Amino acid sequence: MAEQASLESPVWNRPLPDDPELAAQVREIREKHLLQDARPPREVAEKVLGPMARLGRVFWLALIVLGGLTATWLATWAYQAYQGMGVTGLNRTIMWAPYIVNFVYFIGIGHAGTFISAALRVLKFEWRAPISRAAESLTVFALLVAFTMPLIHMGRVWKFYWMLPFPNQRQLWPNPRSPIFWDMTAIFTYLTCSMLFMYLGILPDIAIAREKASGWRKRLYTVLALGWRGTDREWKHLDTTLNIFSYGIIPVMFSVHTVVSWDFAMTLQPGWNSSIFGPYFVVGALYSGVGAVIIIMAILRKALHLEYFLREEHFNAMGKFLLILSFTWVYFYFNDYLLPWYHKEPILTVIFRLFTSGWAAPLWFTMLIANILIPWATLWSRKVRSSIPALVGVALLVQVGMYIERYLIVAVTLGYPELPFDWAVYVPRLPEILITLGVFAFVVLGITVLSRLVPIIPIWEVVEGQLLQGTRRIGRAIFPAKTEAD
Amino acid sequence: MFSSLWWRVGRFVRTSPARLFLLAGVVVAGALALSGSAAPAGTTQPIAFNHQVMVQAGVQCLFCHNDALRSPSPGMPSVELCMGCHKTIGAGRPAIKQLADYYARGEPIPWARVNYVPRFVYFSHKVHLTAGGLNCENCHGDVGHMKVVEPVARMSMGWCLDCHSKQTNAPQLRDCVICHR
Amino acid sequence: MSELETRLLDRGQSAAAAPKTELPSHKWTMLIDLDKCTGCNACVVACHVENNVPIRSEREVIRGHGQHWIRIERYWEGEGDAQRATFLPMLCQQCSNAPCEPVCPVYASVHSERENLNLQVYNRCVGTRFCGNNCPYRARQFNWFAPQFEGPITEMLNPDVTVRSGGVMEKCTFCVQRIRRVEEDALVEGRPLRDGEMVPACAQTCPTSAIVFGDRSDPQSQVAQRLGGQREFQVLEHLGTAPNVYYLKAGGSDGGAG
Amino acid sequence: MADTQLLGLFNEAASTAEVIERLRRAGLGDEQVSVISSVPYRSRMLRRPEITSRISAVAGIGALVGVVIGLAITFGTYLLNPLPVGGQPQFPIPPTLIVVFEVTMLGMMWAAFGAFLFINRMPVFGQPPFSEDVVDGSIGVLVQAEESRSAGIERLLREAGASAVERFDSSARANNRTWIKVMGGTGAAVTLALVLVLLLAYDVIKIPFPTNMADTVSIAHLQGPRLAAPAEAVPVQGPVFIAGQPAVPQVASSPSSIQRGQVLFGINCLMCHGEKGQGNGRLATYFNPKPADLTGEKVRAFADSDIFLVISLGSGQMPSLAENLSPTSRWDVINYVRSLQK
Amino acid sequence: MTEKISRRDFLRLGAAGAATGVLAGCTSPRRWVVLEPFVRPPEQQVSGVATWFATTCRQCPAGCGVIVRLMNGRAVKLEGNPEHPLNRGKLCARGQAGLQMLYHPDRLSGPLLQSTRGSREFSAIDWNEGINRLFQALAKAGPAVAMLGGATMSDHLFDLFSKLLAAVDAPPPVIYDLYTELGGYRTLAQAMGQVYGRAALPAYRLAEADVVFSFGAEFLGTWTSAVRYGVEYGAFRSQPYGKRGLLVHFEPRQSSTAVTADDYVAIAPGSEGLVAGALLRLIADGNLGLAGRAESARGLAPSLDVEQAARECGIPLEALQRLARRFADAEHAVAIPGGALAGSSNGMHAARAIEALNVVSGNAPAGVNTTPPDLGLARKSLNTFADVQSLIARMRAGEVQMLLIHSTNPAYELPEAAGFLEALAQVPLVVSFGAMVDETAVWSDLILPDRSYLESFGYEVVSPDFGSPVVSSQQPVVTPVFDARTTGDVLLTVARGIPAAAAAMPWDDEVDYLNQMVAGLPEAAYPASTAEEKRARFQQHGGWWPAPAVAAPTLRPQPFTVTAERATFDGNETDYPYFLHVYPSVLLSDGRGASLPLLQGVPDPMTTIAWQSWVELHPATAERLEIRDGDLLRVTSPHGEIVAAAYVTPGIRPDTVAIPAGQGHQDLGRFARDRGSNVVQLLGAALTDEGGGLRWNGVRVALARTGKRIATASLESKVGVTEGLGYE
Repeated sequence: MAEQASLESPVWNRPLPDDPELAAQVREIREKHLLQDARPPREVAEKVLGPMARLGRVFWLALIVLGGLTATWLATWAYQAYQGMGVTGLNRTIMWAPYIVNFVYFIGIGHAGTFISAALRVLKFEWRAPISRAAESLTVFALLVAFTMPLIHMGRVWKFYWMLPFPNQRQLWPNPRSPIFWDMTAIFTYLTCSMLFMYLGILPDIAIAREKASGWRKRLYTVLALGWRGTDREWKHLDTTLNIFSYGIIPVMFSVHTVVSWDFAMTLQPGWNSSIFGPYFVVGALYSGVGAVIIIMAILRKALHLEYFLREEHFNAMGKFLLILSFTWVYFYFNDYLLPWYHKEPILTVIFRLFTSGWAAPLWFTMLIANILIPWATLWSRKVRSSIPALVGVALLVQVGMYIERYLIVAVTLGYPELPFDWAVYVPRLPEILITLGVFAFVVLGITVLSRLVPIIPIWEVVEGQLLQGTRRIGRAIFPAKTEAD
Repeated sequence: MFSSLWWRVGRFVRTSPARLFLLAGVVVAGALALSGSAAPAGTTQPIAFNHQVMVQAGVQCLFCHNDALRSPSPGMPSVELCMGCHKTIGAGRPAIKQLADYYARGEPIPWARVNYVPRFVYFSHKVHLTAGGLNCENCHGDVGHMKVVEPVARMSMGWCLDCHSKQTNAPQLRDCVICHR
Repeated sequence: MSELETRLLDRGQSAAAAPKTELPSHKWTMLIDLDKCTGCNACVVACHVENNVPIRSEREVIRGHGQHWIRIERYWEGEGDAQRATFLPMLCQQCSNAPCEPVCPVYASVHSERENLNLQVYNRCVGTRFCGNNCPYRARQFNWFAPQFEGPITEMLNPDVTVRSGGVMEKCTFCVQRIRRVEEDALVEGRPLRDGEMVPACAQTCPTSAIVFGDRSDPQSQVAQRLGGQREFQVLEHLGTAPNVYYLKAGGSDGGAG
Repeated sequence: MADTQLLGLFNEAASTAEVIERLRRAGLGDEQVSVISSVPYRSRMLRRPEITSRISAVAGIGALVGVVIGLAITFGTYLLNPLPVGGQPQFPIPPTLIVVFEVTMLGMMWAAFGAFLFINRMPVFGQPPFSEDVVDGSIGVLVQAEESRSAGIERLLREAGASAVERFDSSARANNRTWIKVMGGTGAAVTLALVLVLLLAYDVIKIPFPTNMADTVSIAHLQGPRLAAPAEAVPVQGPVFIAGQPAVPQVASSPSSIQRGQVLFGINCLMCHGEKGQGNGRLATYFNPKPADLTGEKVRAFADSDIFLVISLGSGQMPSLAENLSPTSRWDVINYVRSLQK
Repeated sequence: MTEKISRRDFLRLGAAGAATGVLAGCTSPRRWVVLEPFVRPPEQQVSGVATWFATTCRQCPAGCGVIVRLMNGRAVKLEGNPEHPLNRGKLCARGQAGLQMLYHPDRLSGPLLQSTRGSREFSAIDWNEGINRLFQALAKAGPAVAMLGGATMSDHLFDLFSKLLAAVDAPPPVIYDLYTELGGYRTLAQAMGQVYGRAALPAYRLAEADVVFSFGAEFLGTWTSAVRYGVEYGAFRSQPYGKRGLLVHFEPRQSSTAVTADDYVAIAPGSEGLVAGALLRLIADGNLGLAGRAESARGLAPSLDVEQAARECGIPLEALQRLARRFADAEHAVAIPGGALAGSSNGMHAARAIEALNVVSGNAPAGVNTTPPDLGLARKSLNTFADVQSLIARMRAGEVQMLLIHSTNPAYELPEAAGFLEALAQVPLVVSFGAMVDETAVWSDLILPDRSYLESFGYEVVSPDFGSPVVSSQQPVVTPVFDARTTGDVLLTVARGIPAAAAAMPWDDEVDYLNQMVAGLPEAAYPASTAEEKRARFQQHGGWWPAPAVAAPTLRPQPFTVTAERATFDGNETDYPYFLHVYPSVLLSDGRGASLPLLQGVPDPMTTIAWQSWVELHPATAERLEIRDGDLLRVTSPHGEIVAAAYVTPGIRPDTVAIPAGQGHQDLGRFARDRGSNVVQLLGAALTDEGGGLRWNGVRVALARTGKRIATASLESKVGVTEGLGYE
């Protein structure tokens, strides 16, 4: 005899079964699954909006530190632009390194957000609901940073507008053959659409915040909500638009990192010109991205007291996700590794030896440990996956590993062109280090501030999810069940 | 102090959005004023030199700018060349007196530049006059009727390309090296 | 308007009726006979002087910012005490399929089909350095800092060549300013170019005449004559960049041509 | 007469659906009634007619526009500046595909967003008819009706079990002042940016950057201080004069030489010596004695080297033309003068 | 009276230095908005069109003809003078860099006075006073005047100096500098004198040679006229009908010449003569080669045991035999004695032994086998180090009241053991004519800066002459950049005050002098009738040379003996385990190039190092002492020690270390100051056994690490070129 998720009585005051044993089961289910653990919307909204408005000492401290680092970044950039690129450790052989590494890394980070919110939305993974917005905000800020990287890297940045297609007196337009131009279009598309996607999702929540907030927040939200009321028409249109974005943004996401990989694959640099780079980079991006999302989740959970929303089940799922991506990444990396091992093309062999036994070996092995050994050794166990500190630790290692991987590809491999006379080694100098620190700080800063301005947990999606969740009883056992509404 | 400034600007705009357009106008005007886009100082010459008179008297452009036919640069007449005629012609006039003073002092006349192309543009008067079959007017306007010479064209890259694509006999400027080295 | 100018103008208009004048095209080619290269560096210095290539300070050189449009690459051959050095003058190979060109987002690195040269337009360059990465010869030099010319040294800068600013990529141009000069003269005098009329600074000064330069499309030119010998090879030929700089292996001689 | 809006609040979907049914019977069609909720309810739950969204169609159109723009950017460039690079064809297909793809997606999604705003008549910057209870889970039924019928409708709502009924007059919906402010502001900012970009693009505003190479340290032609080689130095083309020796003709008289001479004569001599060299140029009037008649006996008697001397050094009122005529072209002029004398 | 003179001449000479300070504001980029016309237009100069002037390069003593490209009145490029018989339109790196001699930012503007020597505190005085002081000092010093000159001083200046000194019956100028010493000019010339009876710098024609044996002669780097030898070498490599000459090079270190050689033999240092002797012996005993070779060899070959010789030289015997056969069989075989051997203890013997090979092959070098026509021109004769020592002795003995120093830098170039600076302290007045403050100028009281060679007149009788005499002309091509004055004019001005000198030097300035000299020259290759035309054409063509004529060899080699043994080295093997191989840097030559950024900043061909000096080590040595590139080593010789950075290279014998000359300046401008170390400080002042040359190639050294390390400013990737791709 199944108990329907009744529309007669609102789900959030569904009574417990009278039978204590069954009640115990239901309670267990509820505390395990967010969507089963329905609470009245007022309460849910309060859980999100409450901490948002409370700005503690920690917040201001973080704001000052991160803001300071960000300021250092901008100052260093100005210094570098004024002095010339020579202040960096780049040399006549290695003309790309630090900023392009960051570029690739942050584009990569930017992939997870869209993937989680768009792809999982399409696949109707309901558990993603509380994660998605944090992930999206990560995407947005990572992309913002990634977008500045090529500019910081330019020798005459004040001429950057020559890379944009606009009518001009010299009748000269940018070159569509250049991978940099592809980058520009791809990243611009990805960035703007991610922002719009995120904004659409936020609208109903802002409307909620509008009702709850007061003072300047009220005014702000009144403007930001664009007059959202939540009529059934609006909901319908929102649903359609979000679907369009979800389906549209996934191919863009794949294209973006593929294009980034083409920045390298299109050259004649040994170790770069490989056709596998496209998918390899995409997977690598997702790998590091999902890791980053896990970290952000943990931080937000702590900072905003979101224990109710972000539960073990989410970290567990993300952990599995990370493991799967690790497998995939290794598959591609092995492909890329096998070739120089197998055939002895001289210059490739040189680079190969460099990694396995040369001066780059420490980096390379750290990378392998952080990217393969540790995740594989730990993530299979549910205990690790569901313990937040452990999982965050692994995720951090993955970040390190993936950063090193990019560093090896860009900054080290580039030092070994075909003619041995020109081989070189890149050693970072202070400006790059400061700027890199600064951009990391900026991403965190951005998310910190954003999480205090807009509901970082999509209230309506959670409530909707809860609305459609129920339990099914078979014999003496009760299982979570989902009502397919359409 | 700046904060208060910003506040004023803010209020100024907030009262009516239309004023923001006004502000925009101001900013653009300021940018224009500050930028080097005003025609290179051509108007104030050390000596009030009148091209019109010279040309009407039948003096050729190339008599004074006598390098134009044999060099990329048009050349400027030496003070001696000016004096060559003007020790006789119009010796009494004040401008000529100025000229004579320069000559007597053995100082060059610091003529102000009128037409300007950047240094990374390599334009050859020689080629355009001889092989190109152009004449001075095509680019410099009817100097013969200017008392004070002013640039008639903003000599930008688009301007060059236009002429070279319109003028059927002018070679197409396909490779950048024709002008940029 | 004056008689002369009317005459010139008439000529202009009569010419205006004529079809589009096509500037003559060339296949500029450099031939470096490694059998004659003595690594004396005369070409390097000549190039620096002719093209306003800045000399970088010791500190810069240590940091790998040494800047030479042509450099003598010294390799070692053989094993142990039998090791012998060899010289390989390396400069922009003026590839016909230049990898540096398509990657430039602003068309600062373009090809001149007429001159068969690989051009770098300094004033267009924004300094992404993509071209530099993509050059397998590492022939492209980046201005890591604005060049410093101390005191009167500015007087000896060649006015025919732009003095590059900081943040700009530059490279050997086969002394294109000289090419243009002789071409303009020929154009004015209405005659074709003569072989040997155009000589880049390096070839001009090379004491042993190891560097030969000319227009390959003219079968009578010295270059065309000497191409296609046994010793001929190109650096990194397998990459398919189709360079216009040919090398002759050391240890042999093709007779006649000095 | 003005409409009023009545917002009835209900606790769960079922009763809402019922109310809607009643209202329909009361003759209030779906266009006058709308349901407000902080969580999306499916139409079927509320017995509302299926809404078909046209946004997908608009997005499709946007995609098409994107294709067009992408093609315009790429092919526009290929056509506008056909600069050969890396031995690639003038119209390379693969790069075009990449760019077009990205721009297409861009167009699609931007269009979708725009359509979303347009269809929902957004943005509205003001407090819409809404109730905090909706946030707290109630479902609102918003009825739009004439003032006259409002009382009846309110009764109907209450009978149907509305926990509360609120009235709004329709003017409260849109807050025009803020709307103008915000939209006007954004519009102004965008236009300002656009104007600036175009001014820059067409070099109306030229910002003299420190490192653009428009001005360099190398010495330009005609740039002071003008220096010359020492007078005693002899260039490789040889001295113009050798003291105590007559100048030897460097250019033999030939049609081409005479033609060159004619042009140069026209530039440098004609204004005084006249078209045919009879000393009757337009400037002749200023001089006394008049400029020499080059076809006259006196000049005929001159040796070529003498004429060369006169041109180079000038004589009497005639200025030196050394600056105007390089030694070889002096001989061209002499040859032309001789041809005049024939 | 002097007042009157100098004022009058100041007015006259003043005109020349008119263009002082024209450089104001030219250094900073600014918008160029003023179009400046000439006041009086120069002939044959069109704005924007280049004008070319022919003159002579003075970067080394060879005297190549150059043409200068003048744009807008500035010299912007040097090229070889295609007409010039010596270098035939070609130029070397040093020649190309000459423009920076002209536009060097540290050149002196106007004379300087130094109150206390070595204080580097100079006070500017005007030319009037400077010339006065010189004149008064001369008048006071009487015969107690000495002059020390360098080989790059042009001959006309040498003539004026010697005339002036002769007028005050002072001993003639002493011409000596490190460059010619490292090139072995003097010793080789003497050797030629012993062999052919005419002591002149030999010039070897390689263009038609089949085999060339080069005994440590870096003739493609720095030796005598590297440019001309480059031209010869180019022809030598591709001779008509596909013939290609064979080059064998004997040297302990791989120089760029060794690299280009087909067969490089790393012989033990100081064994060049021994090798030559052994070759002679082998040819003689083995009856090798074409008819007559063996006979003439028998007449010359020294008595030695070939196996032992081979062992001493470090060449396998069969290799030696192969080489002997090669040489003897070649129809046109040439042996070149280099500078290195001239500086070793047995320099003269070695040179003779090597020249004997030429006698055997019947190829006497050009320049010594014909007597050139008398041109009526004075020309420098180089002095030996012995002469310098005697000069130093005179100075120490206080017999020198006044020392004039022109275009040489003894304070830097002479080994400390020579005791120049101590002796200098005994000289009341030291006058330096250097254009920049160099080490010697720091120790002088009065500096009368001379103009650079692109600003002044002169002539140079080219040596080595390759068969036909050449007088290269020097003319000012730009308006003087700094307020410097040609020493010629200064001397003539001063001479006017000294009756005897005034009689001996009747010219009112050096232009006048030059006209007189040129007027006396015989028929040239180009037509020139009157004296004026002669001078004009002389300047136009960049010199005087007769129409090419086949000069028939007039001098026969005369009997001489060949002794072959290995050179001796200072320092015993245990304390000083390594031979020191000093060589002139291809770019900085003997150090005068160090002032030019163009030469400092261009990488050395063998090490690709710029801006630094280094010690070349064999990898084995490096391994033994655990030395890596860039380690600062203390190099100790019996005579001194320097600290220099290590550079490990396979291109050197394990028992030898090589250090280039040229770096280690305390002065000579901002670009040279405090860079690297000066190898001369390791040398003693000992003479060679014969001929009185400096024995600079006879020192052993010890190496020790200082523990410090510097980054090597090299262009190459050491890893890349040594390990490479693993399959090369």
